[in-house]
Amino acid sequence: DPVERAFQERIDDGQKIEPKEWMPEGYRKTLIRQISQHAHSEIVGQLPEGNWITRAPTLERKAILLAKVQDEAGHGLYLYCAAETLGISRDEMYEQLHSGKAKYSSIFNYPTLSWADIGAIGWLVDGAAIMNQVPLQRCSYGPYARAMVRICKEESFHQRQGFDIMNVLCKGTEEQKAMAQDALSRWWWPSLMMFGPSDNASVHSAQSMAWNIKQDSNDELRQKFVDQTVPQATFLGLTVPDAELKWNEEKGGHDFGQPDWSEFFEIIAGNGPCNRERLEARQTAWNEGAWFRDGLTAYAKKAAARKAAVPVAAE
Amino acid sequence: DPVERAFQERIDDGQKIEPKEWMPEGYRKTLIRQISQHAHSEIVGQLPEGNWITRAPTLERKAILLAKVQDEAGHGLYLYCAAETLGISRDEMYEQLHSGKAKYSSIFNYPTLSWADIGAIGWLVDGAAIMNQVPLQRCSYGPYARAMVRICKEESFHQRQGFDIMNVLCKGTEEQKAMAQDALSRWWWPSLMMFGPSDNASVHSAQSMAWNIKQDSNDELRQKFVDQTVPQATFLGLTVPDAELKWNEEKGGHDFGQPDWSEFFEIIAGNGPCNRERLEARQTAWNEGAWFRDGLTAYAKKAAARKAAVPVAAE
Amino acid sequence: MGAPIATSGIAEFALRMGDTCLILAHRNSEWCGHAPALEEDIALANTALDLIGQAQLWLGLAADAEGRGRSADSLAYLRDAAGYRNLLLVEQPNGDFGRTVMRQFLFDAWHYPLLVALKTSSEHRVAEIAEKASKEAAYHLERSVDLVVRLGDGTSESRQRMQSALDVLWPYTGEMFLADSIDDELAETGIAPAPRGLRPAWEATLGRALADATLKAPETTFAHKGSKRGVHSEHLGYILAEMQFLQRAYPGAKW
Amino acid sequence: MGAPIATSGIAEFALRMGDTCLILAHRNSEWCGHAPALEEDIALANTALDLIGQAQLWLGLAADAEGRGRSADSLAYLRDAAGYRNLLLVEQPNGDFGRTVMRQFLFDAWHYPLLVALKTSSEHRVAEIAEKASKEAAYHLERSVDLVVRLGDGTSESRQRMQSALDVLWPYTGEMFLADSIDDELAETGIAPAPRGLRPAWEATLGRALADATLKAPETTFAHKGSKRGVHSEHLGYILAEMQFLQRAYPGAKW
Repeated sequence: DPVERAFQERIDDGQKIEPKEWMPEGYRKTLIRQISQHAHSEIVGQLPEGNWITRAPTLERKAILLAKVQDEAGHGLYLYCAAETLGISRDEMYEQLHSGKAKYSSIFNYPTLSWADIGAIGWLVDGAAIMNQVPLQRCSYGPYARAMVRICKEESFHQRQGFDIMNVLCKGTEEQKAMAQDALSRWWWPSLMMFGPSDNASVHSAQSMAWNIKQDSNDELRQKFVDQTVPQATFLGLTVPDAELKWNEEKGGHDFGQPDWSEFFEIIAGNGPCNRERLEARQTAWNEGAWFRDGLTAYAKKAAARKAAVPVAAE
Repeated sequence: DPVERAFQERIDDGQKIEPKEWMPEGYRKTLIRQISQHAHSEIVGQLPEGNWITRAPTLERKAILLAKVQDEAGHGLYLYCAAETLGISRDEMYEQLHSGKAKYSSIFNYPTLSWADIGAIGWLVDGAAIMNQVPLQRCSYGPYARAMVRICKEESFHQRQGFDIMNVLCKGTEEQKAMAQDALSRWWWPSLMMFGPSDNASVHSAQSMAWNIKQDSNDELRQKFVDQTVPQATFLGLTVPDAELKWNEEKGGHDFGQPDWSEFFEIIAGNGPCNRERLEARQTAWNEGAWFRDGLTAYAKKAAARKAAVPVAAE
Repeated sequence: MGAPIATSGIAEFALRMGDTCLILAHRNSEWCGHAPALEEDIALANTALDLIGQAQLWLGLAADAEGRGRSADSLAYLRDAAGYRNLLLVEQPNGDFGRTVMRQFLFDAWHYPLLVALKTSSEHRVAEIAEKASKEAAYHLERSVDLVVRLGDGTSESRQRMQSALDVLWPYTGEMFLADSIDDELAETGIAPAPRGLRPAWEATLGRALADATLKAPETTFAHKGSKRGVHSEHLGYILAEMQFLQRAYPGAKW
Repeated sequence: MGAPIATSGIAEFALRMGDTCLILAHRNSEWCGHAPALEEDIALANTALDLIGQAQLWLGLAADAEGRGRSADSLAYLRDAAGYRNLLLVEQPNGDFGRTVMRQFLFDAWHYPLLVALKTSSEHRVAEIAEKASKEAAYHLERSVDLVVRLGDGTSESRQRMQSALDVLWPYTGEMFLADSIDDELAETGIAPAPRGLRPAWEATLGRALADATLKAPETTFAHKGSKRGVHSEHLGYILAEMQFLQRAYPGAKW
């Protein structure tokens, strides 16, 4: 197919694809799935962190956390808009989320159990997210690439804030340090899972790479994450909960153990610590907010009708 | 009317009136109003104290408070049963409570704001209640009198527990003592109001006294309460918030100021600190429990039908 | 810190302002991730953020003015309910989103003209805070008027919910215009306007907005009161138990 | 106090039992004054009282066994969530009354046979507590079976609510039958039965009751876990913030 070939050549040439342009159906569908899943993750991701806003330990930390969660809602908004340029509405995407058809990042099915978890999420989860997202700033679909530029800037800010929380805890009382270690112990493996299973196991990777909507293999990114994070843990004086972890001089990176992938697949299947609660929270927010959205819509119609009626009345 | 005269003579003679016996309509109605109002007070009274069960400061205090609130529910049950002997159903009484037609003691429209309030309620509110209720153990209506015997025994136990809470607080830290003083300051006047306005202002008193369902005047009981309570406050080292309070050697009792009766009538009219919340709590409990009660009723019918069907099937 | 502070009433005034901002921010932040539309999640978080920022400024002033070595954080995290001075209105539960919107509106319609008046306070730190906060409050008010109008004049359900919110919250508004001796002193020294003086502007805002919203203000004049003496509703204790947990459970720790 | 205690596992076992009783009592007591019928208010308070009493005994034993000078109260009031060892099941929110009844039933059906087995514990203080508690638990189980049957086989709405409660709570039941090394040690020394050994009795009780109730146990075998390591759901932190407020806010005070 020459059209398809031309499309691929533009991508190989590093050009951006824009909303009104022709694109293969598979490209469109894959992007919709990927972007909406990312948007849903931002939205659901508000919940575990939002869980500590009312309990943040200082006014300053409370403001920072609130601003962070607000940023996440903002990221959700950009991403839904980016996905909408591909011909799907936000309401359709919500419907897919609420029915369980669409996924969101499994990491948000873990609970936040102490204030240190807020630090660990910023440090590890945002850290892993950035590693996934930085290359996407150069991806082939224009609106997605541009959304990513904005998001990555904020995410790296969040990651520093998370690390700062951990750093203060690790310099604090024995109890605080234990809290930080406990958080690292619980969030380490789920963070490694964020890059997905080894690419051998992943079906869509090759095509997505050809389309330049995925640039690095899951394993490469995971290696990069481990290599970046381990020295930070050392700096904090914390222990990464992986007995197999050690520096491999030859490869210039760490050797490390594999996460429990059965846990990963269980969570994807709905059996995570908080799957039900996260989904219920979003469904409840949506369903109980129906009257609110309907009210605004009804007002907008009335207002439009009134506006339209004015000249008639004046005639 | 000779029947009515004979009825009055039996009362004057100190005899008890029992459910199946003839009684004047006014007697019946007054008793229904009085007993159901008392029952409602027990039920609504669970709320201000229930507010501190989950926050009670020790396991022992938690158990004691829980037992107390349970006793109140039990009192409500006896009293509803006593009222039912007069020909009104419990559901009718609930309906009157939920619609706002029936009243409950205004004291429960004040909030419980600290742990000391739990002490103050036991000490002052139960103290005042006992003063009202002790004579009712000898009232003319049998089921009411017998319910009162049981209730008074438990109430005086509750009052001692309340005083004990206050006593421990007053021997505690400065903050605890301030908490106790604050509670006394807030609950003193509402407690005095529990006896109702001066009898001059009360319409039903004379008839109720003749029927022996009220024995002492509101002012007599209030005097008795003040005389009993002031030395207890002195013992605790607390200050009764009444500038006019002083011992009157001549009358052998205290002179004291009048509560703000406009506040009393405001609360009766629905404008108290917690009127809306108390009533909403009861309405919500009732409405959201409809499915539960319906379920039990449906099961009972099925079970009865199954029982009835068994011999038929066996024939 | 630094500059001298005129009267002892300032500490109390700053507490009242700071606590009110803090508790309303707390209530708004409870919605985080649960609002009926993504735009509302963002807007509510924004309002909460502004209010926390204002709370930090007011409580910082209160701490300096009382001069007992406390900080904005220790005031926020280490006082029990009886020490709190926030308006009863802002501690009321969120209810449905309509009640939250209505609470914010009733507050903003008071808060904005108060801050405008405070810009000319004789106490410069009060004036400075008001200068910054009034810009934020102007935006909050604009937004809450807009929502009240649109939801009031929306569907019959949205109107009924907004009317019910107004009815329930109304008795908590009277307190905003009541003065005690501290208010009198603050008015005399030109530090803050007399509370009753704010009523005409509040009523004018309500009059316009409620008319556009097809809502009707209740006729009752009953007003809950007590917050200026630390007598709150039963809700505040639960807010503080949650908010203060870490500071209480790990005394002296740095975060 | 008094008699010597055999192994270190006892402190941990007593904590698990005590915390589970305490947190379930807390959840039940949240209903106080809000139950759908007066008789239920009384019965729930009664169950909560029994459970608080048992919590006092178990936590008292835990305090003695660990020998660190703590008391039942300091264990209850001064540990953060990660130190708590209650089953995840009992910290789940009350939901509607049906969910509360179902939670109690799923717990009682495990609790009662456990206590019966503990009556012959090799550790006499464990046996003593079990002797007393098992009588109470027998009554709790009788009552919760009765309610589950009547509500399950009641109206279509009550059945649907009970089935939904069962579905939601089911994944929290598996944890009751999982053992860690402490459980193994306790079983070996005859202090407590192996957790998996309790499953047949539990399943038999459920089989009968659910059949009578016309309810169906879910088929999933997924089990939430973590409480034995102090890894809870997000709910426990809120429970403790409320429960512990006074002890945290007024350290060292007597009540």
